[in-house]
Amino acid sequence: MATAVIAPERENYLNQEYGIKSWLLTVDHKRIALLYLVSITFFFFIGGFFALLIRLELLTPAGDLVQADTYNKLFTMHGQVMVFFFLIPSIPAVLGNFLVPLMIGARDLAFPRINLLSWYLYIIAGILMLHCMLTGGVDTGWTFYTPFSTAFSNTKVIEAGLAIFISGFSSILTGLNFVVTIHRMRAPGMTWNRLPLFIWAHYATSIIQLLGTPVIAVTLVLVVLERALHLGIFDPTRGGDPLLFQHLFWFYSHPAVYIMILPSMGVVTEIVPCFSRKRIFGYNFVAMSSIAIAVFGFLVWAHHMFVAGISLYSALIFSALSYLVAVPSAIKVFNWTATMYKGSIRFSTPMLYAFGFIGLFTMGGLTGLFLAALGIDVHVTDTYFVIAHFHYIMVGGAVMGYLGGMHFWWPKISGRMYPESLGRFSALIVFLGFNLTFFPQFILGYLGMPRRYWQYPPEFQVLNVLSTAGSTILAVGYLLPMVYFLWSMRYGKLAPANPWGASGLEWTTTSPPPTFNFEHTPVVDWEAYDYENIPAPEEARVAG
Amino acid sequence: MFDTFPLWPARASTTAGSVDALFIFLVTLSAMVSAAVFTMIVVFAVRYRRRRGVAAEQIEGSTALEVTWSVIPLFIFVVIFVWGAVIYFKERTPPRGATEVYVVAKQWMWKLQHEEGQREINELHVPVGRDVKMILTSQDVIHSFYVPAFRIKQDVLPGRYTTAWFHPTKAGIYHLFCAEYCGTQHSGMIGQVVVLEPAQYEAWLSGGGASGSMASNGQNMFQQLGCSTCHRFDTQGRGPNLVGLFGKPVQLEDGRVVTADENYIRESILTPGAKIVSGFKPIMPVFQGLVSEEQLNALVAYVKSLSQSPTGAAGGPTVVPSGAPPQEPKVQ
Amino acid sequence: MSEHIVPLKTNVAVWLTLLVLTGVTAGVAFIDLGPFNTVVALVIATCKALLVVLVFMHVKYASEKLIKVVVISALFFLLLLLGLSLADYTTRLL
Amino acid sequence: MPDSPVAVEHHEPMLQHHFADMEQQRQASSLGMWLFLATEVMFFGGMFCAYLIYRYWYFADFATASKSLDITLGTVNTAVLICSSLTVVLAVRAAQLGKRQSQVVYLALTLVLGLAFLGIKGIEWTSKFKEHHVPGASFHFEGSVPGHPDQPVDQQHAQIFFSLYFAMTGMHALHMVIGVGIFSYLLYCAWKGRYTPEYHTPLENSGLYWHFVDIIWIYLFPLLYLIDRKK
Repeated sequence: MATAVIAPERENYLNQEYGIKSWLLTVDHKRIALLYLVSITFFFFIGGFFALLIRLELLTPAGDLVQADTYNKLFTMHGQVMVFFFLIPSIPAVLGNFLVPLMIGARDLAFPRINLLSWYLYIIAGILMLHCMLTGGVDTGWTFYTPFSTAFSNTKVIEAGLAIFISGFSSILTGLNFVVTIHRMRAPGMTWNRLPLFIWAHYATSIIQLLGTPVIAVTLVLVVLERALHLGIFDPTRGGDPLLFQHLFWFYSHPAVYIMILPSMGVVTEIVPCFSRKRIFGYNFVAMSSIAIAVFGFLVWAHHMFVAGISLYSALIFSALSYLVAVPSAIKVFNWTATMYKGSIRFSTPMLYAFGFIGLFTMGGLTGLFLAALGIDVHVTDTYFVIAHFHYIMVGGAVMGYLGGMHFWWPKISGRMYPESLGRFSALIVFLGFNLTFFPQFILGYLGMPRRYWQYPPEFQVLNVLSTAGSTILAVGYLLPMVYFLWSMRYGKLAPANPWGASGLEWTTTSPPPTFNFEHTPVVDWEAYDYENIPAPEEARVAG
Repeated sequence: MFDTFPLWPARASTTAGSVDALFIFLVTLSAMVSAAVFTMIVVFAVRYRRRRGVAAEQIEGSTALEVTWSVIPLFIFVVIFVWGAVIYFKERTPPRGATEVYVVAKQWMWKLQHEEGQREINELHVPVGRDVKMILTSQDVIHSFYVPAFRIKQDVLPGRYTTAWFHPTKAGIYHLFCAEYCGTQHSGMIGQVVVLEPAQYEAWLSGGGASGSMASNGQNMFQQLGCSTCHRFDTQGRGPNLVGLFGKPVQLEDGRVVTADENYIRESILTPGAKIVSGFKPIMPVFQGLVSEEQLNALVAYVKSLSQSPTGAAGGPTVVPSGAPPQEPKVQ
Repeated sequence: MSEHIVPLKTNVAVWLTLLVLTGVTAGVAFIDLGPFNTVVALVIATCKALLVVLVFMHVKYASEKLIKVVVISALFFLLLLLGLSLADYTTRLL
Repeated sequence: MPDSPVAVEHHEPMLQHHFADMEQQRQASSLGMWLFLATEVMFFGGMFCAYLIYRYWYFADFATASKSLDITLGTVNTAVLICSSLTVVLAVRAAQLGKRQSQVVYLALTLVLGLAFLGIKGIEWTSKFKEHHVPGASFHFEGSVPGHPDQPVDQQHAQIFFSLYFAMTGMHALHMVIGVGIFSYLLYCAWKGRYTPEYHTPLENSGLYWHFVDIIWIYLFPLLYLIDRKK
């Protein structure tokens, strides 16, 4: 194979300087992205380890692997670590940090030092969370429902609350950085409708991060105050209302699920056009649907509380609004599918992950319609149906999108190509393992198995055994990419500037890019996704 | 080991039928939409896979298509919303005249008490074919009363009543779960709902060690705690006349009008200062902490029995207010 | 620099208005207006806040509209939180 | 915009490397500050929501508890904060006009007024502490519901009012303390003459922050102090 002769190792952001200090005190958005990559991967495997323990416990109806309290701590910390320390930062902090300046032709984010502060806040929160987990953990569920969390739990609720409070600010600062960068630092000619839709998705995500996260910050402050000073804000025996906590908590936590899924949608919206060699279908609708998801996401939070005791009429209002928020997601799915029409589709690893994403996200979104229907929600909320629904969106959607994005931009990040066949194999394993893990849980949910159960009636065992089997396959599927990504850092083929023939400013600079991203500030005079005048990569080099 | 391997929950109540109908409709709808999307992806992937010399044809998009696949889902969603809301509305409005069961949830057990007085722990015996309304409260944290076979679930909040109801249609033994995480033994806080044929139910009822119906227990508490000194049944007592109070609107001192439901009676017993009936002085002592949940339930049952028409009392002996003839009470 | 320098007179005028409004809102509280006491207090507070935002924080003179959009959207989402949670509390038959 | 090569010579000392010119840098930091203020609006918004719900539920008890707050101190405090807003505006204006001396004077005045506010707040809280109105074990509130001299206030509802009172004024006071810290740093920089008509972004952004904290108090004062003052 004619490998393009790569000039001797040019100076780029990786080899510009070495040493711990050059990494820990860097203000280069690309290095901060790698710092985030390492730290969230660490937390991803901790959360995954907890998940495996939970699944092992649920192999048998009786509670015979761990005690009840330990199991309660396992699912609580699985939830908290995965939500606050992996899903929310994953794509924005890693791919977003790396690519937002590159895609809009800027030299760096608007506030590089604040970007580093955001990582340090994340690390401080992470260390506090690790300390909390190692010295006793917390057993309130990731939702911290009162009055259990404020009055009845004797675990380290204050410490976990403070850790998540600090990680919230890391998320706010990332959002703030992105909004200002996208508004103020676009290269000349990069108008709003020439922006890659990855940028639109991150713009919408940042709106939610900015306007939602402070509310959970203040709620956690009130919980910590109530627990430390025995106030009565959420304690019903002292005049407080536990439902007020749920309102304030879900006001953030529902938009937070859109923080987790929107970036993955952005990633898929970049991958599908590239591997179909086609312009995205309906650019404006896809862009506007991201913003619509961000705004409508704030209208629907009480659909988590239909049986919690809220009034009948407000339940009707929130159910209707929840159907409103489903429409933009449907638009996106249809547009991705329509993009493939009359394309020239290649089945590289990123595209396989994109197929997986569209399929699983469609099923996740449709089961969301079940949960928004009031009659069905009464039966299936707080059961494994809900667990399956949000894992289809989070693991099937967000994590698939994250892995797809990692494969798609890995040549740009590391300057090396990952092994293609291994990549496809891991995509297949993840898809199979995922479905085997979570589809049985839909049936379990409708059968009525409640969530967070340490032991369960024997008739649910078969489906739980299937789910546990699937989880082991899924674990292997996730380990594979980490292995061959590390392997490719050393032995992977050197990556050219644009291995996929993709459109976007990040592919016009070298791989890996120089510290200041571009030799000369680019001037954009072409429309987004103009694949008609980008040559597809020669067949020879990219197998199949 | 896998003796039973059900794939569909038992259907043992009227709401179960309607919930299943909507569920099956949604499953078929989702299956169709998913099938459509998946087949389209597979067909496009195969039909338009990369072939030498065949370039992709750029398509900008079509607003007409975008509008159609926004508006059509919206219509379908409206249909689903209305259908779900109708079921929910029925589930949240218990029918009149249902037999009442007072449920007290406590960290990791269910204490149930029938109107006729039977007390049960983690078990509920109900006859087929009669509406059962549950009045739920919790002594500590939030629990959730969940019977999958009846498709009903209702969070049980400490400090107030929540209600749920069902109409059992099939005899049998069904699971009772706690569905809201409540601590260590959350998964141990389970029980059984035993639906009996009416004949068997009467046998069980008589066999049970009923120490007098809740209303009669409530009446004893009413005398014991001295409520009858102020709440007399002729009209000039220092407290409002409670006969015929339940379910009626009550005019408050600060102008608001509230309906006297279970929560109003409970709040008026525990924290009387919250809502003062107009024309009365706030002299009622606070009973918060002096009355246990069971005693409170008995008092509420007694006050409710005062307003049931003398003949219509469901099952329990009719309680004729002592002394005063039951003339039409003047409700302010 | 580029953006507009607010004349001293305007600043002092706004300052005095704010002080007067503070006095007014404290004084009005003692007059019995029934339910309107709260409404009046909030209206006065909103006027004061608007004065501070428009004049003291240069939003009126700022050239680009983006700052106004940020301010309005922050208030919109705040009212969303207050309004929709009130939807539950006002219709809850406690 | 000229095709500026990467290694642009820094003719302006305060221009950061990744910005094209000072105007872009100033606009970026101003937008960043306003977005931060939007997060602060939502942060205090959560507490205002809790306050709104409990005021709707327990209006009578809230009114009585609010009557126990010292209204003169509250009004004086509001006036102090409004004056500090004026001195901040004048300090920013002095920077725009390049008058270093008046910058230092106005910033010093702002610091004095800020500390005065915290002082008055301290007085109010100590008096609350003496009257056992601080929520916790020793909480005890004497008072009767307006219009019913003989009906005592519900202790728990009064305790919720004071929990919210201390939470909101405490968080506001914390923001004041941070403000005072920032402004003493600004005073030092202004004294060193770092803020010129071309570059005074830190002063401008800190001014926005200070005005925001003032607006929060403008709403806190009527909502906490003036619930129902009429007899």
